[in-house]
Amino acid sequence: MTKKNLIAALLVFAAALPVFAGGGSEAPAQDSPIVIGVMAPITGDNAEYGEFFRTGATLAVKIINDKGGINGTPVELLIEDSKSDPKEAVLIAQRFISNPAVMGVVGDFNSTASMAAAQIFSPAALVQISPTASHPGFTAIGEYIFRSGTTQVHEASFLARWAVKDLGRKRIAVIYINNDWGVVTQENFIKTAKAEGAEIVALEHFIPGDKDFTASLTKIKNANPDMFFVGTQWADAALLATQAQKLGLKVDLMGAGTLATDPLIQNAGMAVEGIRANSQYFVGDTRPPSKFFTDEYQKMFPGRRPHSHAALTYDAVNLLAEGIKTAGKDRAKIRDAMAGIKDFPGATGTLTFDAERNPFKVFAKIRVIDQKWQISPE
Amino acid sequence: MKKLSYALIRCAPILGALLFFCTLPLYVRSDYILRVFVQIGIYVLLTSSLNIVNGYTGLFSVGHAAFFGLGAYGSAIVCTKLNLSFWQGLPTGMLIASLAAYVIAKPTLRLKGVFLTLVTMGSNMIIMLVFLNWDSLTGGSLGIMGIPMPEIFGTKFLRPLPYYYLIIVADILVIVLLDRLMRSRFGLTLKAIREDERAASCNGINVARYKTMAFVMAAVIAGAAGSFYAHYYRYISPEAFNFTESFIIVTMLAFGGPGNILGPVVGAAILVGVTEAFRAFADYRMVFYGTLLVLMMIFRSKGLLGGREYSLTITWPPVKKTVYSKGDRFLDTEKEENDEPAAG
Amino acid sequence: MSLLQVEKMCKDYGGLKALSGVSFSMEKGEIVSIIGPNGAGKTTLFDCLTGYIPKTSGKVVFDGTDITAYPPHDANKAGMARTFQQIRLFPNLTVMENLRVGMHSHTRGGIWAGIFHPAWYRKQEELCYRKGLAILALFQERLLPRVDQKVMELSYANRRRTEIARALASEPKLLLLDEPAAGMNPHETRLATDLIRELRDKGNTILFIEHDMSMVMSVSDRIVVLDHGVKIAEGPPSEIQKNEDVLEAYMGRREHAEA
Amino acid sequence: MFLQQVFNGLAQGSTYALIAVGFALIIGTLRLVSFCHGEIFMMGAYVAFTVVSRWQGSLLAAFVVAFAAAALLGALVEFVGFRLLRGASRISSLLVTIGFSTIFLNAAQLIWGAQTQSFPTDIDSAFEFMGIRFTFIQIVVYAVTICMFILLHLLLGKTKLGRAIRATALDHEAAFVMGVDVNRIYSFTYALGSALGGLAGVLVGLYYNAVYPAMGGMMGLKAFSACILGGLTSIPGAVVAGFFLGEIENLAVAYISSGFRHVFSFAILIFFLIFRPRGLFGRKDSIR
Repeated sequence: MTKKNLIAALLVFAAALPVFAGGGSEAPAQDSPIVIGVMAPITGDNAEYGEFFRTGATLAVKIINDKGGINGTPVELLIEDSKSDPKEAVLIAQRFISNPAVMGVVGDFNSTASMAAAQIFSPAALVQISPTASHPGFTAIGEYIFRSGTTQVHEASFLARWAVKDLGRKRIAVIYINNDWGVVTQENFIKTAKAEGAEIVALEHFIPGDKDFTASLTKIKNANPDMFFVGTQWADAALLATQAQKLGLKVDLMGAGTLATDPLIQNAGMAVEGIRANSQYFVGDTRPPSKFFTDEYQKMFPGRRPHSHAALTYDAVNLLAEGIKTAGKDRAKIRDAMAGIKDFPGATGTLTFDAERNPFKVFAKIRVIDQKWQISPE
Repeated sequence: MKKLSYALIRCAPILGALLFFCTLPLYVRSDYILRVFVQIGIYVLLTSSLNIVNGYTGLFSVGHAAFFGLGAYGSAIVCTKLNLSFWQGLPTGMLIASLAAYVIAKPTLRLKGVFLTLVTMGSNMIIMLVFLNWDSLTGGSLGIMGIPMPEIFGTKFLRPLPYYYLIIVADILVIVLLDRLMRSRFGLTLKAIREDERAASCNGINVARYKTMAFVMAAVIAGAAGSFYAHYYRYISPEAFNFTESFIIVTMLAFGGPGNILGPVVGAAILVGVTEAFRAFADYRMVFYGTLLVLMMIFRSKGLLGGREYSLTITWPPVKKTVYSKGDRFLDTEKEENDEPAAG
Repeated sequence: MSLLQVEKMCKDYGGLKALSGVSFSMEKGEIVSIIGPNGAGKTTLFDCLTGYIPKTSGKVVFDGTDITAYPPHDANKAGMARTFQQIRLFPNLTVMENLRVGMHSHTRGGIWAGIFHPAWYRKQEELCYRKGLAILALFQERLLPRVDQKVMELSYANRRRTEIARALASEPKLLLLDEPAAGMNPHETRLATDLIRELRDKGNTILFIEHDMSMVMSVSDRIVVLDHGVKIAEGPPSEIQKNEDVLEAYMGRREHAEA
Repeated sequence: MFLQQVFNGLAQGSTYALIAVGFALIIGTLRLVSFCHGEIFMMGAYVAFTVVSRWQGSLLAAFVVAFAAAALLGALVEFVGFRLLRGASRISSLLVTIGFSTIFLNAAQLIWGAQTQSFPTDIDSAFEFMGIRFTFIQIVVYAVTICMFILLHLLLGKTKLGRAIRATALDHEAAFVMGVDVNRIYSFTYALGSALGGLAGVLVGLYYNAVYPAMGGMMGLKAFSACILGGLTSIPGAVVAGFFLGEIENLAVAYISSGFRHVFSFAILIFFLIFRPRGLFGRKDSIR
């Protein structure tokens, strides 16, 4: 009896095997499509951002294919759900690597998953370009790791200079979300602001998932700042602004480029009137590549508003396509081609990669005026 | 000689499994599948260790990811800050996890039922918050990166293959040792506590002590899994060890069959397998997952393997079951002798 | 010196006195039964003796040691083994495994022994198995063929027997049986009576609670009568049968005494 | 500043209290911890959100519909996790509630999307009194919470149904013998507890002007903490503990550090579990 049971148990394993047999490796046919992998949190806590990845990448591929593909070869997307979980990300990375048709990967959303995947991509010599991973050490993992979004080092110090040098604010309050993104943003903002001569009168943080900020805001109100820097994504920023308004905290707000989105205004209304942010991309952006993206996005996804994450993903796909166009279907050459990209006209601004494969872009200064994101007159 | 061949036959299923898994990479030439197996392997370690607490001792801990995280952080911190290797980080991680388990278990294990469950949940939360807030040591939300790869004789673990072998060996070792242990006096004691705590204490069992031992032992194994995890993914951050992770481990155990030595294997293999197989239906996957758990509890509340026990060793020649024969599960002797019929 | 000495045992449950000042003692080899109407505090007395619930006051000296503050597992180690009014076996373990748990106190072996099975450990386990068979032999064909059956599959009477066997497995100096014949038919009760006699002949000391008066009267050397937590009488069966207080305690409540 | 912080704490505390009361009701009667209470709370918020924003219903209608929907979900969980599993181990019931929490969370994501959405309200005025700012929504939160407590108190204290619930909580076997339809009471209690949770969801959605699928997770944990603190089954205990927790958290953020908000509430939870498991108000025998 025991023997029978054991065989049964082993059979369970055997039965489980075919399930995994998806990653077989066949040589790609000559004219087979070029596959670009996308890994993003389609489900899970960050699903709302994964959606921007999906739409941004889909749009980019549609536009490329409408123009006849890359060097005449059509492009296909392979979207995998990582749930922003590093364990999932590693498996997806391995799938992409073992699939010879995949010429490059866009993703992941958060740093934890992106970095876990980067450990796999880098030695396997497959390009990974993350639109949003903000961990300072991300691209240092290997030669094949790129970003399409600027790092918070650039962005936050840009904001700090704007606030202190240009606007002359001296008493700054800071709140940030305690994840890798928020920490880096806050550190760089404070460093530059202090260097420019401002005083940080309050420094508060909260962990992802917290929604009641009244205690921190009351503290900030008492510190009496003349500028309030919000180092969060838009959803938390909307809550912060409305709660601050209810508490009677009247102060100029400033946040990172990720705030440059319409739902912020829809959710927070007059509470975010006058908020400042830098921008890689925003809906009202009038630069031709940005406007083109906005129009096409709204054509393809009627009823949805584009978001900078979608634009960054769109750019990431296009950057990859650019690399493939120059180098052909050769993973290693694609990397070299990409690393050499200069003055690429992206939806999120004109982009050049530095030696660390981080992009450098010129930011726009924008502000909510009359309940709309507009170029800041200052 | 005869003794050796006997031992070989006896251990045939274990050797078979070892052979099967060791040769698997020969005919499954896909790094992806190997990585799936490594992930299953990590979960087998975690679920097996939780099985000691939830399955054999009958407690209901939902904070196991805390020890997993402590193992990972312990190992990662000593390896990155003191420049040690995986082989030194591993015992450190295990030690830290077990110390934490002892500190948590000592005052709380006299609690029963729901209260204990809540303590484990609360400590999971607190330990995660410590990872998040103790920036100088744990890197806060930035986590720890650049954790060294394990190496053997100067060869680094670059590809998934060596990780696969490492985790397979660890899994089989843990399962075989646990199987032996759970059939021994110690295991029987834990089972007695699960069945009836009060009767156990009236039979001379120091319930709190054994519960603590079970808890610490589980933490040691979870800590080892954590250390492996850290050196495999080479980047860790607090969010990987919150109690969603604990829930996954609990669910795997419930699926496979708590209190069953092979339950964790089946649970981990199926749940990771299902997740991978349903990748195409990503949107509905989690709903499906939950529904499966609910249906499972309604129709097979003891897990897939149920309450049946599986033997990892076979007895040969098979002992004829007579009234006075000794069953394999009690005596672990290799000799077959005639028992004195103690009474007629 | 007596084996067990109970002095002024008191137990309060938030104002309710479950036991007030119960004292008695037992000699080695004696069979003492505790009787009394429902709610007299008999099981509470057992719980206090074996350390399962803390005593409010009083003292227990067992075999020359003061075990008043002992938790149950230490009481068991000191030589007390008990059964429960509502059977408390380990339902998913086999009969033999139940007995093996009963032998916990005087065996060794933790995690290392469990993993490596050293020679002394194997020997010990083998001895335990033999001892288990020897104990089960007391119950002859009722338990012997069921060594490897899970106790949840056993009949009610067999479960009671297994519980007694498990208590015996710890080689107790004092065996405490809480209603060993509860729920049994007259034939089974007779067998239980015989069993207790046999145990006594083998030199066991037994303290037991029982409602079945025929059993109490036929095997007890001495009887302790409790009512409302107070000891109202103590003495050999013949005396107790005539005791006015006892009769009143029983009759006043319900017509129960079958003796 | 101190008064303002205390006042903020009260507002947060009242939502904790409301969700904890429903929880305590369920634990007290069914002796079952529900891991999906937070998700039912979230569903309540979403249903109200749908009523207000998609069907243009009034706020009152939103409250009523959310209450009913949460009650329905609660009854469903009770039926599957408790009625169908009668006789199975308690752990199975716990696992079923874990399963439902996964289902609800992801179903909400599929139905309403993962993004944070704002709760459209036109009642948004604020006024200052003695240096403390009150908003109209805070007043609504207090009013609804207090009304619910009074109604619940009356229901449990003065009605036949309430007595049946209390009897079942004390000893379900005895209650059954006395002719109480225990199954119905279980369903009803679970539904009622869930409905209170759903109501709390609406209030939290209103108060923070945001609904999103993950909003139940932390809230469920806080409800646990409040219940333990209050003595697990004691309803007034849960109320006081909810307010207490809200205060502690706000004061910890205000005077120590914002990183300590959750550390404090969980440390208190563990402290109480170890040193006083019956909580602030629990009876000794409530520990089972």
